[in-house]
Amino acid sequence: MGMNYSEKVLDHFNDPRNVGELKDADGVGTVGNAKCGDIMQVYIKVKDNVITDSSFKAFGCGAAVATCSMATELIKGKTLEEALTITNKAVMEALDGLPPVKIHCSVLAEEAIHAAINDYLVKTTGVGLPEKGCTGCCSSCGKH
Amino acid sequence: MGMNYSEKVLDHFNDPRNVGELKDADGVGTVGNAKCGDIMQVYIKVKDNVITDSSFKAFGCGAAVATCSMATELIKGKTLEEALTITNKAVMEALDGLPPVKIHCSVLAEEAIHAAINDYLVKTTGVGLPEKGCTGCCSSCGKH
Amino acid sequence: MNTAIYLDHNATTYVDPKVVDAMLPYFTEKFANPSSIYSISEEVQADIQTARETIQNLLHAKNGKIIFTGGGSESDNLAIKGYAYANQSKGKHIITSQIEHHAVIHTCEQLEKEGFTVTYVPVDDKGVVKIEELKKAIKQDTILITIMYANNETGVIQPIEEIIKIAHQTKIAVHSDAVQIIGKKEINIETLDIDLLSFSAHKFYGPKGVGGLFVKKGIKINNIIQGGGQEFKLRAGTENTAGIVGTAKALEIAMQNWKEEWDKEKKLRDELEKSLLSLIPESQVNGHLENRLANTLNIIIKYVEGESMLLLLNSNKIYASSGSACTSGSLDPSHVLLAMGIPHEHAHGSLRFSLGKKNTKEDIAKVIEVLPGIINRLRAMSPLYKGGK
Amino acid sequence: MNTAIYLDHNATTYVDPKVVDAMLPYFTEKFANPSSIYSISEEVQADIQTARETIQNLLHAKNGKIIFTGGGSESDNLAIKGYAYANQSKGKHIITSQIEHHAVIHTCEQLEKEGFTVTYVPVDDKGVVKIEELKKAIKQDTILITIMYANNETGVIQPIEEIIKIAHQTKIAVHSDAVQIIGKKEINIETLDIDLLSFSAHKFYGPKGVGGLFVKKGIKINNIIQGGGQEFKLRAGTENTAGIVGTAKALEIAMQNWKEEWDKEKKLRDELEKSLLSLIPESQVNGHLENRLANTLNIIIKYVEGESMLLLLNSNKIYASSGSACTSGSLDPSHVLLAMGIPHEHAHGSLRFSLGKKNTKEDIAKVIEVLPGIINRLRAMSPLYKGGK
Ligand SMILES: Cc1ncc(COP(=O)(O)O)c(C=O)c1O
Ligand SMILES: Cc1ncc(COP(=O)(O)O)c(C=O)c1O
Repeated sequence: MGMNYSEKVLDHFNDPRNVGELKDADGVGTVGNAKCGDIMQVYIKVKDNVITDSSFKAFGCGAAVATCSMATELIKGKTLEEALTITNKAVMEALDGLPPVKIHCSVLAEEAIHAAINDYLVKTTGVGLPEKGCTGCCSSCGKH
Repeated sequence: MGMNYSEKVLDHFNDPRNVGELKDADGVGTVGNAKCGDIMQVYIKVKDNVITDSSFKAFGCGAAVATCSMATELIKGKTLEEALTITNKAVMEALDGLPPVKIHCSVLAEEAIHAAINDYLVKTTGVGLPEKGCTGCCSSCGKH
Repeated sequence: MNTAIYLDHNATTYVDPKVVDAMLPYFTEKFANPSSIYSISEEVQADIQTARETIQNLLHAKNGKIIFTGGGSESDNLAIKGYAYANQSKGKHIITSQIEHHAVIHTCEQLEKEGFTVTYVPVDDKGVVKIEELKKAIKQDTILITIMYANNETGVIQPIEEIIKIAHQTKIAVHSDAVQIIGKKEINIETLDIDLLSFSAHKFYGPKGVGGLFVKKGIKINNIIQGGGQEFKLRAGTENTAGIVGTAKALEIAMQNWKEEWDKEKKLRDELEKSLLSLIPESQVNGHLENRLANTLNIIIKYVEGESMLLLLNSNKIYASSGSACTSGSLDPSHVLLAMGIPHEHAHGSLRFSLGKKNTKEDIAKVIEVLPGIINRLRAMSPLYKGGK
Repeated sequence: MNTAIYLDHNATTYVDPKVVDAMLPYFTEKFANPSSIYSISEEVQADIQTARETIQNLLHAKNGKIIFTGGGSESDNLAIKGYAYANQSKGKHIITSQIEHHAVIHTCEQLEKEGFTVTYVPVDDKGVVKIEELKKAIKQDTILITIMYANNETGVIQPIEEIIKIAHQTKIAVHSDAVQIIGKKEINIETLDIDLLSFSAHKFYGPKGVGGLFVKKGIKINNIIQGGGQEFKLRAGTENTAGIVGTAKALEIAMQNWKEEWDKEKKLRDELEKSLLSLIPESQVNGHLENRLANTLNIIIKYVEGESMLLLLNSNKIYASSGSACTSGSLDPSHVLLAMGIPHEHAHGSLRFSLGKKNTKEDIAKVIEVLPGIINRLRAMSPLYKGGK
């Protein structure tokens, strides 16, 4: 039902995991913009280099919500290094796929994880992740 | 049934009056050509300036047959002068009208009457009707 | 459909069972090709003619002819390209608006590629075409103004009478995409004196894939589909007899009591509007509140995104839309709302409810019951929403 | 229809009742706009997709896509103009034949007005496109060859395989108007390697007003109706869901036992042909006797005119045609017969019988019983006929 989403996507949209702010988050990453119609905000708590908790807020379509839900699930319990290896493909696969027009959402979710980890690293070590630059995937933002 | 013909047209097509050659005709007129898809041949017998009998042959559509049938009916018993005043409109009216694409058939029928009378006059007096020239109505003959 | 609540009649309607009944004979018994010359063809041809006349009577359109087409989009294409091609010797400038359906906008863009120039007149914040801008856009070589009658997303009715008066002062022809208003309201084409007008059967309980174009006497258009001589040589192809007869029947039914239907739907729509506005903070109606189709409510709900709302409404078996049906699969917010000056982030949060004949008070009550909870839930997870704190 | 005998299936067919049944749900229950995003739309969208795949399977057309259109004429227009516009940078010359349907010929003429050049290849006296002439017509800037698969008037099947081989040697694309053969014979699009192929549902017991165009992968065409993004952006407009589903169902039924049907109709047609030729002096069959649709008999009966014959057949409730349906209302004899070198006066006297599923031996016997008398009667009044004397 709706946009040819998989059962998994609909499940994570209808019953999203890890919704809301983490009050005392160690890192917060926000990507996307309202103009595009997608904003994702990922919160992480980190202890001994391990992501002990994660949550998100999202303004966006069903896929945006579902990818955030899945992404935060995937990184929980992972080390920062492990979390950084989680690609948009991994998020998509975990959701049994996404419709072609919605693939950018999984890219945004990956970027949101990176942004949150970057935020944590900057705060704790003063040094962030190497710049990746815009991947230009969000064809709708009008900038690319 | 068929080409939006009136009842009258269909009657004269299905049961044409005066079909065939008149063996000892005093005048015969042939108009149209096979290329156009319409040939009409009108026969008349004349006595004391009056058309005592008339018949026709026709190669053509339903309207061609019906207009010939009606035209020969209309001229029977008429003087030559009266017959010459019978226009294509008179034939059409007598048939309760013709579809627009078939109006040329009534023109041909009028011409066939004239041609038959002309033939009679040439044969008997050596002088025919004044030349009318082609009316150019037969848009399908390819000449106009 | 059981308890399903369909509130997307501007996208399409079901076919009225009486219309289906009217169509059925043309599939199996009266199936003959109307162009053939035997009796059974003539019957069908006569029935097409009757359908044409029925529509002309209902639309008061005896000052021209109705061409049947393969739908509203084709009608728009035929009107605009057909007029442009046939009249390009007079000029190559066309005026339209920024809020037209894609069938008009993309057709105009196509003509631009072919050397025509097009002015896309803006609208005000109520979604009404700015008449002063339209006047200013008129040039020496303007040949056609094409402005929709009622907008599909907001329902806003455009000042077509005025536009026609202005256009005719300088002999410019006027086309209107009336797809959303025909069948909902009585239109008098002859009084309007409009030159070209498109409609589509599936917007008024007729079949999909069949539409019509009114062409005023004396207005010359080229055909855009060449072939046989059907439809006054303006639309080649064996006639969709069932569809044509169905279109006439549907319009007949629609016009029988359009006023009562209009009033009924207006009452329901107003109730929905009032309740949602009062129950959902930071929500607003898009478009002119008065000059609007009675069945249409376009509402912006800030800080939430349209698709999410639709999905959660869908879970409640409530079917509505966000933006137009054609673009709701894409990421771009509605060009209509953007043209009205609504910011992108708010345009993403628009919902369109469009009511129809079967909708009841209970349907509306259900939406009123369900939607605020959906909004609360989505706002709670929205990074844009600070109100909840 | 009682005792009526319909022998004009090349003009159109009745819709198979099973096809009507397949269509019915899409009017009233499954009515949603396939472009919307709620559940009931997705079902319809999936059904359209299934219809598309069914047709691809039946036509062995997995090497490309099927675009649904508003009929065979539109498919022809979309194929030819769409390809011409999208590929004009490569060249502006098109090759077609003199015996194409008007949907192809008039489209080519339209392109000529727009600066394309078109060669109309002649046919031999059997109605077969002259391959040598076609080869000679190929120029440096030829981009498209469009030749019909089977002629609607004579039934003659054209050497499409050979034409495709020739065309592809120099990278010229091939379109075929296959409106008359699809549904009558199994076609393998993939083996053929054809680039574009048109069909129309109402020629194989499907509904009128819906057709299809096969477009091979990698072949670029422009749309000719702009608007929403339906049909891979190649045909704007809300989909005619009932019509699309009906088309797939009709083709499915047609392909189930096309061979038996072909053989059955061939037997009846051959019986009709043999008897008429022997009973009516100075009559002849038009077109290739072997490479011909099994259901079609085009016969010239000298010294009489087509419409007269049709009217008298009509009085006997026998429905046939003379020339194509589209032109039988006009005075011009068939361009197809003229292209075959048949003189005007004989071309005027052609009759086409095209058989269908319900025709019986008794139908044929009736025609054989009735037609000679009709001919005698008409010849008796024909000034061209001297044989009777
Ligand atoms: C060979 C051929 N091409 C094209 C067409 C046009 O199809 P339609 O009438 O569905 O537009 C027809 C029949 O009318 C035909 O016989
Ligand atoms: C205003 C407007 N114009 C044109 C169309 C196109 O009509 P159709 O889908 O019948 O092609 C629609 C609806 O889709 C519409 O709402």
